[in-house]
Amino acid sequence: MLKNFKIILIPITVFFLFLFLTVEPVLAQGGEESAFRLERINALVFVLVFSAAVLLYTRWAKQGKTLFVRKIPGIDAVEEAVGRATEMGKPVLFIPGLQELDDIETIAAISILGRVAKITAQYETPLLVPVRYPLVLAAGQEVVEQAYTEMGKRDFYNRDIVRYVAGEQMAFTSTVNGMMMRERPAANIFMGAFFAEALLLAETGNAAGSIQIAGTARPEQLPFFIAACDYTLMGEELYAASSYLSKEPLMLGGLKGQDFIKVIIIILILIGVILVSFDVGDWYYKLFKMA
Amino acid sequence: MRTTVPVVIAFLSGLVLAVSIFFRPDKTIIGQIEPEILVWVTIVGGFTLFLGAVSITRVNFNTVRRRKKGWGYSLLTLISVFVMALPSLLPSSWSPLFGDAEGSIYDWLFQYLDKPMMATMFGILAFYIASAAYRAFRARSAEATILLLTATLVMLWRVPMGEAFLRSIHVALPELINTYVMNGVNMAVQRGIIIGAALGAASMSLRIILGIERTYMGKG
Amino acid sequence: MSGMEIFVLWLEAFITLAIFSFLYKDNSVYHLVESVFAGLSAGYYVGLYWKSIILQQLWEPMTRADNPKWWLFIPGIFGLMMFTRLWPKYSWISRIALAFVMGSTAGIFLITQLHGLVLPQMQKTMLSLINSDGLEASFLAVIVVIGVISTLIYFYFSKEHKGFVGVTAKLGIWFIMISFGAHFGYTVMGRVSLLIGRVQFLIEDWIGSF
Amino acid sequence: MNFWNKIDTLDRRWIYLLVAISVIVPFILPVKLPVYVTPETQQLYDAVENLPDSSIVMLTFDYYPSTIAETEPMSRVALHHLFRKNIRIVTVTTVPLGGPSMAEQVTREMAEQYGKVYGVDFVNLGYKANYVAVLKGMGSSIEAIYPTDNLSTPLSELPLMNEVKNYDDIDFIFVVADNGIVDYWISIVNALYGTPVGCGVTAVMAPKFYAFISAGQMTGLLGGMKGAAEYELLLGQPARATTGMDAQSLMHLLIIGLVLMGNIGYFVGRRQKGKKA
Repeated sequence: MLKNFKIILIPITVFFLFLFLTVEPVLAQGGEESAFRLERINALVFVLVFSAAVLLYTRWAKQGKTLFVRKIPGIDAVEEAVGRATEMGKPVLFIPGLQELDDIETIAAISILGRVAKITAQYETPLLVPVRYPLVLAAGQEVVEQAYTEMGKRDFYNRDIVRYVAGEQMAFTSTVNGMMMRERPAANIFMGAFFAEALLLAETGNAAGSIQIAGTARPEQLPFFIAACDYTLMGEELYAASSYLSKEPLMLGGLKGQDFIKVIIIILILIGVILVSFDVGDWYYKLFKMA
Repeated sequence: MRTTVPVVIAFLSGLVLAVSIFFRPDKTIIGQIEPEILVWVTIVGGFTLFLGAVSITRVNFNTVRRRKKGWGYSLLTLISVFVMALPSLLPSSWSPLFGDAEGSIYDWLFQYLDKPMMATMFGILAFYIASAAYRAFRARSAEATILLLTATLVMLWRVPMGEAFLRSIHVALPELINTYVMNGVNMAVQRGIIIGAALGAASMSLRIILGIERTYMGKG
Repeated sequence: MSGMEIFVLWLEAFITLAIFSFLYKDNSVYHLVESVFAGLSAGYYVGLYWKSIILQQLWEPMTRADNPKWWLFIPGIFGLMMFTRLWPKYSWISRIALAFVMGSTAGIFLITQLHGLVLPQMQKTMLSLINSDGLEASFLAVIVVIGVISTLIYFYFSKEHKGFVGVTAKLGIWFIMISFGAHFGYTVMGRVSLLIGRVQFLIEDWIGSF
Repeated sequence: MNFWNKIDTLDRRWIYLLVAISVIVPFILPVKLPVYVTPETQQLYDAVENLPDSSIVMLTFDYYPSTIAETEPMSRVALHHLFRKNIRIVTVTTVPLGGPSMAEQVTREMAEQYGKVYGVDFVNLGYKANYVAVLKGMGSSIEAIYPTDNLSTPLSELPLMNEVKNYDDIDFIFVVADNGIVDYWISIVNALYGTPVGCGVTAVMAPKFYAFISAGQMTGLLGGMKGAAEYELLLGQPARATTGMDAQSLMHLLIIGLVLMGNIGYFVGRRQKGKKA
């Protein structure tokens, strides 16, 4: 682990050198406005505090401090669902959302896929991962192959586990719907960014009699997942899932850091409400201005 | 080597982009980097179009070659991919059927096959929304009851007879639903979920930049 | 109507009915349309990416006569690295390109989520409870503040939902259910009008043409 | 197994059948469910009704083909009302895909019915990119933004456009939109130039704009197919929205009915289980 920190230090140095070189000529020009966006200093402070909190908790975790995280029912259900699929001898279907890899929700989904693939590898349960974008295909193949190799089940890996199905949203949906009715997966896991197809997929899966677990950060699709799935991870829980499933203390650090910031946010909002209510909060209100 | 290089690349690209937002684009090179890198990401994604085509071809070709169940359908998919893709890659100066302008094969297939398919898939949503409501809106628990009552109330409000009915209970009832349910509770909850999810996304991002989370590059 | 128009009309009607038939049960006509749909849309994206990305964003800016963006060869190389995936032995090279995409995404989201979402959403929640606009506005402000905070507490992972946290989280889930119910009921209308559009096509345009 | 037990475990295909029936029947046998006019629709209707003869109204086609089930009926009611009152119309669109051709097609079709002449009674300006600049620019000079109309005729050759230089010559703006452009019609055009703006928007967007109505920034609002149907009622010319509205209402009532039946089935089922145990 120490080795890794050295790796990180080198680029930081390079980066700051680079930064210096680009800022310097601009400062020399002299100008009415500085090169740095001073008006965004609030965001910078916020990002730094946030990062510090996450890193601090991660460090404590590494030092062996036990970090408590409550049970999250939807995530616990993932393992159960794979177990049921194994008993029934039927596949598990995993859909990492319908966005490209340049959406953080998709990255969260890919990371959860890595954990799920380990479980299916362990039980030797067939896994099906249809994807809509080729970059997601590449990342998905990478994590699944890795998971199977790590569990010593390379023989069960085949690169068509993760397959590109169709580029267009509704073409993807119609193909996956057909897949659900024909292959009858025992469990469907939907994680990531979903749009109008959320209900189309979940309702078909329900008709096919599969156990369904969904997770998305998009509030507008959550009602439909809740109506048609057995378990739904809402918003933040999607991002928590990969840490939680990994069961590594290091990963839980991030979760604890988030919680710490959440408490701070609640306190800041309450202070704001009180100040604004008594009409003395103008300066405070402006501190949170997005520029 | 196989893990270190990707970790360093992820760290560098992440850090540069995170920092660039704090610099003015017209004054610094670093400030201009953000839009440039976004184009780069798109370009990398653009190259993968062949990987997608290879994947879909391989899966379907194997089905056809081994005469697996339903191989006819796979053959159809294969043909469709090429009928659509190939003419669009050829320059339109060769024939008006090539390229992607109006009158090309690409455009015709999109207009008359793809579009109605999409529209019909959207049409299926109305059926599913009814069956999902029927099945899920049961008063099994306090939470489920709240869900079903609000959904019913809002559905009533959205059609003429329902709205008239609500107005007959109290003239201001539709206004109240709009103010307190839609703009009050609904907005507050969306906001709470957005803040929470944003924290989750930010912490995920931080883990990737720092190489703590690297499932995708050979380390679980 | 010309022969072509009639053909197109019947084709669209066939597609519409074939897809709706899935509602009864999965069948070979649906499977046929679905297979064509999947193939066409994959082909469509090949054409789209080729033109809008490879040609327009890479090739043309890089090779144009005045002020060429020569540095675009860097993402070009990253893009080519993706092809090593076709040879398992070298596929690790593609991880470099993947790491670039993931790192960039992470860098952008780290800041934009905190700066663009959390800060303004916090700010907009700082509402005056003692409102000059009257009691109604105050009441609305109370609902919003309680709603946001109880939702946030529902997502607090560090404590079991017991005691004070438990009560607030319970309130949070009630608020969440009201919101989801409202959203569900509200969306029905838009979805139904999409179906009405299809039915209008079938009845007025297609059957109407007989 | 009695009736309520069956209801509790109903095959979903029966539900699909009911949905299909409730959407198809109104087209064959119009049920003509009562439509009630909401104050917002009435306000828009009155605003147009009270315009003096031969005023000039700007009508926008700010929507994509995907939402025409909701938005096109609004354009049609607006055109009916305006042409009927001998009001002259200038149409614009901020949507590139389909916007200009839809405006052209619908406007000409309606003009034929009322015997109106292009260039004298109505003009279609078409699409220009960068909507903020377009909306602002038309405040000083429409001709600077649109040197020609949609079919490339110079504005100077169109008699109507000789009377219209900027928003000052326009008495009312009737916006039909399916996207965020509405905010700009209010925050730029109404706020800076004071021309009254009335809107027709999709059902999903509508509630957001009640705040504009109560603040007096927006003069009347049509929400979705329902709004269009109410306007058709006021005009006394029931058309597609009224038929569509029957289907909408039936669907909502069907879902509410299904939820009710489902719950009765569920409780009856639970009670019987309780008795057996």
